[in-house]
Amino acid sequence: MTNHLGDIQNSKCIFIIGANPAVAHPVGMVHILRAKELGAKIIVVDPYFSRTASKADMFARIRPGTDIAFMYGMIRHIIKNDLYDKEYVKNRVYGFEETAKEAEQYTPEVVENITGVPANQLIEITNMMARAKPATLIYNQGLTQHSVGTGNTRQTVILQLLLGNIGKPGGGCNILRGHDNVQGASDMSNLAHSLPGYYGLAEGAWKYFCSNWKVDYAWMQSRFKSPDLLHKNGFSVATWRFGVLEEQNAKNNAGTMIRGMMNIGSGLSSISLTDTTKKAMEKLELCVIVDPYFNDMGAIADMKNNLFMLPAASQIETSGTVTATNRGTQWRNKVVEPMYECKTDHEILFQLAKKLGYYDELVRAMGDGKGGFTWPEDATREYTQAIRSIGLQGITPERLKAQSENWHMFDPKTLKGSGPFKNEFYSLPWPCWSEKHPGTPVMYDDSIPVSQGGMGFRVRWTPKTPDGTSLLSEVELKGTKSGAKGHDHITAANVEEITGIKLSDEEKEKVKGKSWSTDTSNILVEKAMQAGLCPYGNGKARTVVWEWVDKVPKHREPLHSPRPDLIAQYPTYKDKDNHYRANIKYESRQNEKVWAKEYPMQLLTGRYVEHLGTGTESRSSIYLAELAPEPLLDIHPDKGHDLGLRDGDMVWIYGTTGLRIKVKCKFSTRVAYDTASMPYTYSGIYQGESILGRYPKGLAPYAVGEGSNTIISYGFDIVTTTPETKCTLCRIEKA
Amino acid sequence: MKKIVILSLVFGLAMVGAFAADSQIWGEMRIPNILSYGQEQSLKLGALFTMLQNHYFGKIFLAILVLVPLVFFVHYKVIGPKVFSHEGKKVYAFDMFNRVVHQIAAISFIVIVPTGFVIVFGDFFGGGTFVRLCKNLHGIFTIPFAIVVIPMFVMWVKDMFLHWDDIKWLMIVGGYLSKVKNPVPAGKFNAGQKTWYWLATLGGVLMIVTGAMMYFLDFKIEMLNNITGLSQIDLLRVSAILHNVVGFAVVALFFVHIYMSIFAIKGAIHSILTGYKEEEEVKILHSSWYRKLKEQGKV
Amino acid sequence: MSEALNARGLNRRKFLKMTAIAGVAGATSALGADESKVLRPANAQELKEKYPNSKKVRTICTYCSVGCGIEAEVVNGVWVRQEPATDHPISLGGHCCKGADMIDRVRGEKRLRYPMERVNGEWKRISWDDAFTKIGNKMKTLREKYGPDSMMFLGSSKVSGEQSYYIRKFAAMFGTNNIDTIARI
Amino acid sequence: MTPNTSMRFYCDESRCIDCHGCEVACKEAHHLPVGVNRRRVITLNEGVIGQESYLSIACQHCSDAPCEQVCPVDCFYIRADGIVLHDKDKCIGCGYCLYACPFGAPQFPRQGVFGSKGAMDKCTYCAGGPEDTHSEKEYQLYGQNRIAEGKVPACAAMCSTKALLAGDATSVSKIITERVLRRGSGRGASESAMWNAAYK
Repeated sequence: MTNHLGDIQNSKCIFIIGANPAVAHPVGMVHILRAKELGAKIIVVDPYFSRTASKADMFARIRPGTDIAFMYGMIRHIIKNDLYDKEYVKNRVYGFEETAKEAEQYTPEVVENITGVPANQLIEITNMMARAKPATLIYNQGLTQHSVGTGNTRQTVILQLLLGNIGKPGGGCNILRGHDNVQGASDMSNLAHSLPGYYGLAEGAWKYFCSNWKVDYAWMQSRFKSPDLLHKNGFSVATWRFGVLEEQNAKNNAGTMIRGMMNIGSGLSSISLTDTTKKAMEKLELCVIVDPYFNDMGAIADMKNNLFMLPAASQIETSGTVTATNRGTQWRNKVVEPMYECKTDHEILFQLAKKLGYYDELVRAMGDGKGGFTWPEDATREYTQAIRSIGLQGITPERLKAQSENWHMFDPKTLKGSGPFKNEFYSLPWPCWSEKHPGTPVMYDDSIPVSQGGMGFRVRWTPKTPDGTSLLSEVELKGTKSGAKGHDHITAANVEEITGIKLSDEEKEKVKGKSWSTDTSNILVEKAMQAGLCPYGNGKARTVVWEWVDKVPKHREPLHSPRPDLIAQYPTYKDKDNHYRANIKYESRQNEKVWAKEYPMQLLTGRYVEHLGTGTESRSSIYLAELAPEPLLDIHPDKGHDLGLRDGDMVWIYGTTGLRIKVKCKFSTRVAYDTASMPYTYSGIYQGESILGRYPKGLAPYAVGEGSNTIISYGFDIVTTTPETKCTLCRIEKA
Repeated sequence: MKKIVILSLVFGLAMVGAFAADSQIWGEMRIPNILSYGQEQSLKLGALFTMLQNHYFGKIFLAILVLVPLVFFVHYKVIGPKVFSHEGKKVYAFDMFNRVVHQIAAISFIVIVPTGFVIVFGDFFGGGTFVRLCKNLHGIFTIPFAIVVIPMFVMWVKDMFLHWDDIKWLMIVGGYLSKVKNPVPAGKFNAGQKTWYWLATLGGVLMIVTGAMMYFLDFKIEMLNNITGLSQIDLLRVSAILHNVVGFAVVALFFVHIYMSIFAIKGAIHSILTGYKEEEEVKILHSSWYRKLKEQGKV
Repeated sequence: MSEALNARGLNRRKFLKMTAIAGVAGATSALGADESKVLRPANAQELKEKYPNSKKVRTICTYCSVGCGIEAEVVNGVWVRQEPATDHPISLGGHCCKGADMIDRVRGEKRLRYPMERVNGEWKRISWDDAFTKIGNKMKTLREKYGPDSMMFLGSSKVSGEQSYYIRKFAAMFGTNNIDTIARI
Repeated sequence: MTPNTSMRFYCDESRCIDCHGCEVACKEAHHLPVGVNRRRVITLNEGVIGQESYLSIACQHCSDAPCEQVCPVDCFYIRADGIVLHDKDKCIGCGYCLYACPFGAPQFPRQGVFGSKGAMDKCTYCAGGPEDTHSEKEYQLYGQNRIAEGKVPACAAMCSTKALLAGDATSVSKIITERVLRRGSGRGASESAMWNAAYK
């Protein structure tokens, strides 16, 4: 989120596309409802009439996978009717012309044809959204899980940039993230393409982290099969399965197949192609699953040997930080000691590292460097002091604990503290540049000084585009003393020039060769703030990404499109080899056959408020299981009658994976005639057969059912390999 | 007979099993229930039941409990019982089957009716274990009655149809208002007995059904909802109202039946124990039957 | 209402001991029932805690990314009651059904209790030592035989920031970038 | 005594999002058996665009409590603060309170082999029962007595959107009135909307 939940109350219009906060973030929903009470309009664009939609002033039913076209329709209308914030665009946005040019073709009629949203409704929504100042945009997995997922998310930002809503209280682009610490896991970059803090995998990043970890870069290189592998993306959570199953990918993976897998608390059945995961796991020579509950993949995959289940302590049995969707970090206190024989996740890692011979290196950065450390405080300090790219250095365990003990001193709407905390925002949303910095509840707000949480857009890529245009902002940050308007990010080389502050020799020595994100003395950051400047620069947001296939977002039909007639005009990407080490099909899959002929229905997936992720935890709770004991397929009554169904009948759903699942249907007008919807959060039944026998005695969850991911269609995002779970075709028959 | 008993028990248990399925009253069925609240198309059965139960049911039961015996007491004192010779010849009226069936029903009633009163006046007894026990007995002793109610219906139904005599009988209130032993127009069963018969069998079945519904509460028979067009909670409310209203009649006539057999006609109870009625009693109180028996030469 | 009171003469003593209510959801008037049947705020003496000696631990719900606060009452190391953290700035005590059920972590019966290994299709209980030795040896063998890239590590969005950082570090030091998490999707 | 000092629940339909937080909060607080739902969220007009809404329902602690009127063993009692409670030791499980209740609040756990119903269970407004406050027996039969601790009922305290309000009628209607005024339109917080009376 660029803003935070309480800030939504400042909004005059809330545009929710591909998100269902009423179900996924019930406590976040209250802020949306409070905003509504204060007069904000709520617009929900979704293929599914969700519980969130029931609270909306306007609901538009969109065809899945057409969000880019829809938002281009809005952008075109905004530009044609001069509804965009010209001053803002001029000062802070690069690439307006390209966006306007691309938007040209998306007339309301074209958009209606692509998305299914009536032209007049599009116009009404656009007017509602564009005339409200500020307006916020909320999205979620409904936008990200597409082959064009990155395009979708870029498009939301472009829309908000044109309306001048980014960097304003009550505005912003707000993704509501999923799990409790999913933001933290991203920030720590448990990601195949980056080291912690999004530093990437380049040599500089590795060297920076090696120095943080107090190990030699050469030693680190020696750990890898060859030094060049340090800089190559690994397999992602979606593509690793192809590294087990498809020989062709070995050449992308240092000449080997994946033979072992260690899964520390990841819900794998929440990813599409469950059957592929199952087959991959069955081929593994070693599979270790660390989980407080019995991870359902341990039963779905019928592994006879080589499967270890290690009982992890849950997060209430250990202390540590947790980063919420608003980038805010909270201290989570241990409530009880680990139950039964459970061990904490770090303890398990440490024990294994001992066996593998690198325990000393692993913990060297904590405490005295010789294994004498206090968990988690030393680890907290280690990571916050290392991750400066997003400004975690101001976060300390002491500050977080003090906030936790005094959380009543913070205002729910602004997160601003009072009394001893009057210079802090609750949970110190990053960037929190120093121990004196209050945190940043609203990002990119250039109307307040950096020292109070203000900032411009980051000069991330380069201060100049390839064609020589400046990417620096045209407006100065509030409180700037040096007179610099837009400026490059602060490095040892340019700090004196940009800030106009002279560094002492001692300081110069400390920051030599460093930039704001690698300077652990924090001098560069302090100097920037002293001058009222933002450490990472003050640039323009770019709507054009010249390195990518789609320089501006483009509508592309999903791989399995219900509108084969549109494929020729809006084809998907070319097949992509070595995409997170796997060869991924796009075009060849889309053109394999006319999928829509065989599979005429679209399947939407979501979840129930009772269950999260794979439901491994929540389905093991007796009360939650009682509330949502089984998955139900929402199907339109008319469609149901056409298929010869009665409400409550069991049906087979056939997917483009060639597999089928069996669920109970429920007649509901939440879905359109040609769509059906079901939750993905179940397991325990696989292709109509119970697999409860594979659970250890007494550990099968209370609520069992068939999960949708078995039949979710193939398809991955072009940049991130996020599975395309939201555009699935299927066929439904009475069981 | 044994078979029937076993079958009924099995049936009963199976029913319990079926009822143990999902409950509707607390689920979606509550939606129509709440929607109808305070709305015009509502049957307002909840309000009706509350009003009746709060103000009338207890009072009416109390009235029956007090007034009916009081009337009989006065009758007994003023007009007195009919006394027939127990020394004379006897007429064989009820065979073994009749008697067994009747006795089972009788025992059931002897438990059901007083326990019913205990439930109605539960507050008088202070609730708790005793009343709960009575509630359970009330239910359990329905089982024997449920078993015999159909045989009872079948064995006597041919004698129970309305007859010209019954009108005449009713005109003179069965002759109970006079001390004179004039022959009273009646067949094997007089109009009073017939009324009791119909009430005990048909009314009894209704009591069983409504009682069972209330007892099992969250049973799941969609058919019932479809046939009646009522939501389950309203079905329960109707059951409660019917159970009470029919209960008034059953209890009142049950008292009459006991009074007649024990007090009003001295020794009449022996006929259902032994099967034999006094010839004089038959001659006077069942004159038409007596004539018929005579014609057939059975007396 | 007073009618209702009088009618229950038998129980009067019993229900009069019901004390009071205070500070209700912004509704401030606190009520108690006493002999005079006049409602008044309960005083501190009349209010008594169920777990007067409990330790109150402030923690955060582990389900979704909203980050709702929880106040856990702990007696002798046992979590006895989950209290709403009504003064938490994000949730104000609010919870969805999952958050309200957090205490099920310690009450539920479905937790994994000890390490298990699947041997010939059967689940076998093993000791931690055995588990670490077996897993460690196997990982070593794979690393030596096929190279570190023969392992895939999957992190979690459910572990703490520190643990998450250490998972990334663990994989890097194992020698591979084959580390990813559900945070990607 | 004025009537609006009595304790009330109010569920703001425009806030309730069917998250079931109140239900589970109640169940965990009182450790209820599966199948006994003192509180339940219902959906009205499901899937009808523009009309769908949700409502959290439990015992509304009516002033004219129909359950109390119909109970044959008089196991109900109404506290001076309007909370309707009952004595499980007295209750015979007859079900009359359920027939009378417009909200379906009374619950009957299945007990004996013949499907007989145990003592009725319903929302206590987290005020326990007639047993000694905080006694083991009170907890077993009725759950927590949060009122005696000066705490809000668990359901309302944990309501995710603060749709469910608990408190004395005056304060609750004040909150609702404020919300309605802010919204500028919609339903006011009339006495009947507060479920002041069940059958009127």
